[in-house]
Amino acid sequence: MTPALQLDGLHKRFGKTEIIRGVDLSIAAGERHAIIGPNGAGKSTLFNLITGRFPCTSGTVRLHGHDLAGKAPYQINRMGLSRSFQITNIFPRMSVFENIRCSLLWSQGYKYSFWNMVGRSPELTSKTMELLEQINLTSRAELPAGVLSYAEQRALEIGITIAGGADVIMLDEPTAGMSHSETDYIVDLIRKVTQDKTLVMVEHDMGVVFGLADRISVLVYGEIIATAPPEEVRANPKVQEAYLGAALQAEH
Amino acid sequence: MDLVAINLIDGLFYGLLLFMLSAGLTLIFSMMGILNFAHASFYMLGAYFAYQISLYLGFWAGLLIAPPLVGVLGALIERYGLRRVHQFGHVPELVFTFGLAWLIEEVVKFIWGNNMMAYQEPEILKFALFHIGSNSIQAYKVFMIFTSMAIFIGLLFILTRTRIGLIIQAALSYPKTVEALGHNVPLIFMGVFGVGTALAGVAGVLAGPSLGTFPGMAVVLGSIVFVTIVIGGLGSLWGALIASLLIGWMTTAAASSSFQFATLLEFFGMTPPADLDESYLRDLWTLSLPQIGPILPYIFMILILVLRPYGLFGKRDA
Amino acid sequence: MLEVRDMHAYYGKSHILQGVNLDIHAGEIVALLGRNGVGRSTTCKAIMGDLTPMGSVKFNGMQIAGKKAYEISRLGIGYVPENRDIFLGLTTRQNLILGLKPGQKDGSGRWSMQDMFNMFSNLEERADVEATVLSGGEQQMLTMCRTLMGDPNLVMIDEPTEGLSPQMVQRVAELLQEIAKRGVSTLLVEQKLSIALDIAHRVYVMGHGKVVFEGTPAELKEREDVRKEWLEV
Amino acid sequence: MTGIPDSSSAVSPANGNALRSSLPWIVAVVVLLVLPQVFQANSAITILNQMMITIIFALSYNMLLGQGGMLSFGHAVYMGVGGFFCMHVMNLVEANELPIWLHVLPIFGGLFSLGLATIVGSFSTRKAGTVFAMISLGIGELVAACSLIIIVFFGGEEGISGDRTYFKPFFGVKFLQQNEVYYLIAFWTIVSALLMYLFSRTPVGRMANAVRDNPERAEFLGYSARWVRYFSFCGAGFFAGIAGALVAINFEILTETDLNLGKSGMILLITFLGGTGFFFGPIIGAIVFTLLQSVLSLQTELWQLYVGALFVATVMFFPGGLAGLLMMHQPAMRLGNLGLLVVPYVNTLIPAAIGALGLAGLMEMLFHVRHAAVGDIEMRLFWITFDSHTILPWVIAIATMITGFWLAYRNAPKLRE
Amino acid sequence: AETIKIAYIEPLSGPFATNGNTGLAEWQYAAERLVNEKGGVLDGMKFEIVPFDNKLDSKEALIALQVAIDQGIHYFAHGLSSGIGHALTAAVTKNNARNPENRILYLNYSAEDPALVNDACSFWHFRWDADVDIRLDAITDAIAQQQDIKKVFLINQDYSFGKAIVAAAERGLAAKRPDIEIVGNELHPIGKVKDFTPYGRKIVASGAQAVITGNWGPDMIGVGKSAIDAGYDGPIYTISAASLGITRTFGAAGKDKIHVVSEGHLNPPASERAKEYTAGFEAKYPDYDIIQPRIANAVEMLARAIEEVGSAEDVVSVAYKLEGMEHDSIWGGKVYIRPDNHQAIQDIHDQVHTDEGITFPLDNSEYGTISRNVIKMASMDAPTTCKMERPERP
Ligand SMILES: Nc1ncnc2c1ncn2[C@@H]1O[C@H](COP(=O)(O)OP(=O)(O)OP(=O)(O)O)[C@@H](O)[C@H]1O
Ligand SMILES: Nc1ncnc2c1ncn2[C@@H]1O[C@H](COP(=O)(O)OP(=O)(O)OP(=O)(O)O)[C@@H](O)[C@H]1O
Ligand SMILES: [Mg+2]
Ligand SMILES: [Mg+2]
Repeated sequence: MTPALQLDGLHKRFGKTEIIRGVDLSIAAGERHAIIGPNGAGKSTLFNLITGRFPCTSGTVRLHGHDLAGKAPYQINRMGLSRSFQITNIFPRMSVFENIRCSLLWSQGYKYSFWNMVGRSPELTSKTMELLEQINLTSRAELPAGVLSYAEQRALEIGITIAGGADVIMLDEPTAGMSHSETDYIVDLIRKVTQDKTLVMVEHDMGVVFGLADRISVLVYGEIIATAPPEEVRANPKVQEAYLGAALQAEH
Repeated sequence: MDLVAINLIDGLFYGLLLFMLSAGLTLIFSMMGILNFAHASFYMLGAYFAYQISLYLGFWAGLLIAPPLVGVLGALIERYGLRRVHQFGHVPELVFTFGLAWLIEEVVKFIWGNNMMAYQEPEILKFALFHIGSNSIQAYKVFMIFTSMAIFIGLLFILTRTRIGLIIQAALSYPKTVEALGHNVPLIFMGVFGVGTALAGVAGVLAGPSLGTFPGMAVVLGSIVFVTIVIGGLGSLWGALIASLLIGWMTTAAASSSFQFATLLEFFGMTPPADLDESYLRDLWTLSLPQIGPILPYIFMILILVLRPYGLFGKRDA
Repeated sequence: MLEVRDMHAYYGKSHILQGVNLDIHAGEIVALLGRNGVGRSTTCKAIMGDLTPMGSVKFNGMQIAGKKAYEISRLGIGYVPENRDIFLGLTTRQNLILGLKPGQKDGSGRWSMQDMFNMFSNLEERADVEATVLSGGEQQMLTMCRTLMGDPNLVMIDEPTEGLSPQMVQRVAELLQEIAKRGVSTLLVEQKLSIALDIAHRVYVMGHGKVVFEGTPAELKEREDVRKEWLEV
Repeated sequence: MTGIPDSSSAVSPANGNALRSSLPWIVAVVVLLVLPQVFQANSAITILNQMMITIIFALSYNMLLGQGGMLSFGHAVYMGVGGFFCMHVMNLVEANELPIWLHVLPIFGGLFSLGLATIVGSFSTRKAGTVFAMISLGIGELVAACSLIIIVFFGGEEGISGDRTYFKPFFGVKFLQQNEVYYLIAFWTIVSALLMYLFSRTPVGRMANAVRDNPERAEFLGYSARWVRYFSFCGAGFFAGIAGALVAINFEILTETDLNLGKSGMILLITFLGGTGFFFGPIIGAIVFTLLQSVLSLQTELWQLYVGALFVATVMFFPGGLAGLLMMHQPAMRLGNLGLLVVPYVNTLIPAAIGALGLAGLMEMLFHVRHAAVGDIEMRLFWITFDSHTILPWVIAIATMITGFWLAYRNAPKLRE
Repeated sequence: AETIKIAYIEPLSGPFATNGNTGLAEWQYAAERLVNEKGGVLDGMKFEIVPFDNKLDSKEALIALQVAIDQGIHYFAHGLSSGIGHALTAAVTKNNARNPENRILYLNYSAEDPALVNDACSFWHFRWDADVDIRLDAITDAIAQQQDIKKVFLINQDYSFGKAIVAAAERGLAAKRPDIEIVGNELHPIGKVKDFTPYGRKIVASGAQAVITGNWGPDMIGVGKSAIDAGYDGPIYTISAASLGITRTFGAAGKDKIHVVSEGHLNPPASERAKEYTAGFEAKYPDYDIIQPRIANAVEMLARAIEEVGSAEDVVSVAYKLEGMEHDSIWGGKVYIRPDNHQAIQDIHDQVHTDEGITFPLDNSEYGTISRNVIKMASMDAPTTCKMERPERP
């Protein structure tokens, strides 16, 4: 079976500095995969390379076996890949409802049509409401998204990401800036909405990572130093040194 | 040929005048990210203030007093207008300066009326400094050329050599961090806007006598200044200088040429239609380069933007 | 010297600091520990006036809550932000010069540029190179030195060892001790427990926008429960 | 522009209530039908016609600015070019006695402008922001300059004129009178406004908002930001062309002033004055501005000064425009406590208005003293005739101005609740 | 008593407001001084000038015209911008055909496009100003008399007015002095040139001995100053280089170089009556000058026509009465309205910018223009292509 996402020899340099130095990674369909690593290791950059936000210097990215080279973000999205952003990236002046509805449009077959009124379709509306229910923002539907609280915006961010119905979902630090209880809620939400989808996630909260991921890749200075199930990663001394940090070392 | 030399000087003169305006605009833009549509209005205010002062104290007093006055006015507008609008975002800010330009023009008309002011060069510079062929070069123009060179060097010095220049440049990337180091960034912003508008004021004081002091003078130069800094690359002082000179020479060359497009058409083997007056192409056949000279910079800008959206020397998109 | 009482702070509507209490005495190194995102950086920013805190913040007895960042800085508080903030297009030397307060001359304070260069020879080698090309470690050095140039009486340093190699970490520890020696108080925000516990005189642990533990490093070592709940992954 | 809610998107998700959503349109149709009965003078009708044309133009501009986030300094080009083309069609009809109704002329204008927009948009909409704005400025200058050079199409500074009465009579109507034209324009105003409203409900219209707010994210939703901008741009061009055609019909002449930078700047100001955040904002802007322009300019020579000041004040104090100001009261209205606002309003706005009148009076007196003929010392202001060369009126004006503004300043904090 | 209203449709705001306001002052003064003070017409009906702001925009002018017609006004004055003149002529012709009961007459005192009395002429339009053809006839006459002039430079704004000047100048020079060479013929965009220096250079480089320009406003000053600064020393023949700040700005630099060719003249005063009239105006409006002397002719002749017809409402009769009317102008000489195209034929003066012998200076400066040369009844029998539709004589 072709992996959902396959990275081969991925390199990226900005000017002189090489940020991603040869990443090979294969993520199976239906897998929940987490990428961890110190700040500045290149995790977000990796996301950006996969989703076509930056072009790769060399290497290939394959989505369900299709090469993504040279594809614009919107084309990649249409092939069934969707992502969220580390820095909240929503449509601040539009209502929450509208944020979600816009995210649904393409997958519902609206495309660039001039004759379909989006308000006319009860199906679209009910789907939107359903999603709002899931991310717990029904009561906020009519507010401009820009006035939501930080946590609510994070929830919306995830809602926008999953709305398009893509089967590969990439989340960049979905719980960043959330409190414990919110984090738990989001973890449940993520688990629910990615039921039989492929999930790739960057996260610093180890509770979340170990709770959700089937496998974990550790990215350090642009290289993956380990890819393994959570327990193995936790035990790996290299990982402890590079990422989990001195605190743990001191303890052990 | 003599005419070429003269045109180079004239183009330099006009280009440097444009530069004085675009330098202030570039300063304001690079520092504060504001495209100040009212910039040319401050240029106009400079000319009017200097004219008013020159009536009582003479030209030189005007040159000394008017630009600081304009600068103070600019700083006040930054403090009480722009800073308030700033929080609403970039578009309202731009629209604010747009409205400000309108308002300043109306106020100028209210105070000074619609007529051309008889604002004159100082007597001691009113002579032909030298001749090239039968053409004379006025001392005043040479004076202007040197003044704007001095401004360029001064600005470059301020921007690269002094701590203020450093602060300005640093605040571009991390204003909050600069503030945490003990520098009063809002005050500097106000100061920069003041200096930028004062520079426009200097341009007004100097250009008023030679290009005319009338309420339309801001509109005439307003959009061309934008074209200049966009071509040069927003925020780049060198870019502004190069673009100003390019535009100066381009328009001067166009105005002084007598090129007919018919020549070009004939070169491509076309023949003028028999009944030119009835032909749909008659306008093309009678077109000459001086006729379209003033719009060349706009064509140039569109080309630049399509090919190189950051302008010649720009680092980033606004 | 610094006295923070019931400080609250918001980002937009999210309530990040929910009543922080802190004390720093003259010449002391105080470590502020806690997990990612509990609000340690926000605490620094709120003290610094980057965002407006509610509650009381007193520096040498003077209320500074609500003052502007540059005023606070001029009173003698220095801040080293966590993401370095190297100014684009400026050289190392120019970055250092910007650390000087308006009107201040190099060498008039506790620290001169030459002191900095003596301590970190890499910086001297790279003095006239554009600072953004420096390595991460050097950039971290530079931001610290930049702040010290302004001769503060209290420095708040946010994650100085992040991304540094072990020997660099050692140098930073030395610098921190040097700072204390010259009579400057330090508020150190750290994740690497070992260093913090080594050099700090006192420790605060933060959790969810509040201080949840306060004591000496030795006391913290005793408290297994605090470490388990608030510090470990 | 953050913080300005966008009504077009804040519409109730439950959209079953067809009556509620069509009510404003029905009211608009009725009002348009009744207006000419109330204002019968030809000149009033002409002003109404101009108002409706400005409404279409401003709405089309807001398709760019408000909905698509594209700041254009050259939108008048599309109105003017469409109008000029229609003028030529009109002259062709006259010359060849073509059996065409005048009613279809706007379609010609719209399509022609659409054609131009498809060409210009292909390179100008690649980026939003400054690049788009400056290209629009360049194109604006270019076309305005061409209009004086390409005489075959633009007729030079005289422009192109024609005669609408040569069209095939529409059930006996020959469009000799302004009020016959009125109904034609009203028809097209309703149709265009409705179409533009519906456009904002199409996927492209919705995505235009998304692209405006966050083009990068929009790309990750499957839509190309560039194509979305392009379609909005073309749509805006089309409706501007319709407005241009109506200019051709109403005035039977088009000149350079219909497409120059001044016109483009004007429509920017009008749209902003009305409010870009709401669909009906530009409509309010167009109505208010046309009234100001035609009524105020009859009263005072200083009208442009006042309009400029009004404009700057709007941007400074009500960045949402007049529509934003109105909509600010919607929550209070829903809660039914609009009444609570009356007292602070009276306390603030009335002194502010009085202060503004005092200031205006002062300006008028200054102007009169400086510009009136020697010996002409009487002036009329606010229905009072007085001698502008005595002290008393000045004292009164200054005093009203100062007390008015002072009271308003003092009471303003209370208004913010 | 009731008044006879004359709508005045000109820019009263915007960049050309001063032109509009000056004209308004002149119309009001003329109506007051020449009609109302003498007891009005038709047993005491006074003239009233009703100003409308057209913002220098054709559409606004048409709206203003509509308002005027709605108010029952039968006469309107307009002159600034031939473009608007065309729009108004067309509108008046349409209105008078569509609404016979609300007809209105167009008193054109300044829009100088020759087309208005040729192809685009209208029965309802009368022009008291000398048009481009007539003025250029006078200018070329003046040049033709100076035998030492061999080279002439033309510089004009690139629009119909400028082009009409070029055409008339070329025609006139070719007919009167075939030996004169046109060494330069520049058309520059109107109001867009910031720096005229290159044009000044071209004038000097061409060795021109006379310059002809129809430029007005800042474009006029630009051309004049740049030529003089570049070292040009010959005469500059213009159509509108007086007052409105221009005279003051040229000052000493333009002395004896700037020629203004127009009908009517203030210096030397043509008669005691002209002197009194001008002095009265200067006293009443110290900031303005009489720059359109023909307004006095228009007012007097309209009053005469109304008086003779016996009604101000019967505009068809008034129009027929004006056709062919001969009138002794306050500025000396005669004014005759050609019936075939409604153009006034009158004396044209070549006036020079100077500070010597000036009774009535302009712009509150020492400088003014003084008549040096008169062309009597210029272009009396110039051909016209006007074919106007005439209504039935009542
Ligand atoms: N556009 C860019 N130009 C130059 N360098 C860049 C650019 N974007 C990122 N970098 C650098 O690449 C490195 C990796 O950045 P990236 O954002 O991928 O890290 P990350 O692993 O996601 O870290 P974090 O956990 O903080 O999000 C950083 O050192 C960053 O400075
Ligand atoms: N500009 C901002 N807007 C909204 N929320 C923010 C912003 N900056 C930080 N936050 C949130 O505020 C909370 C506290 O942030 P802070 O930076 O103080 O954490 P910290 O304890 O320093 O953690 P770290 O280890 O990440 O530095 C976090 O949840 C963070 O996501
Ligand atoms: Mg990241
Ligand atoms: Mg932190």
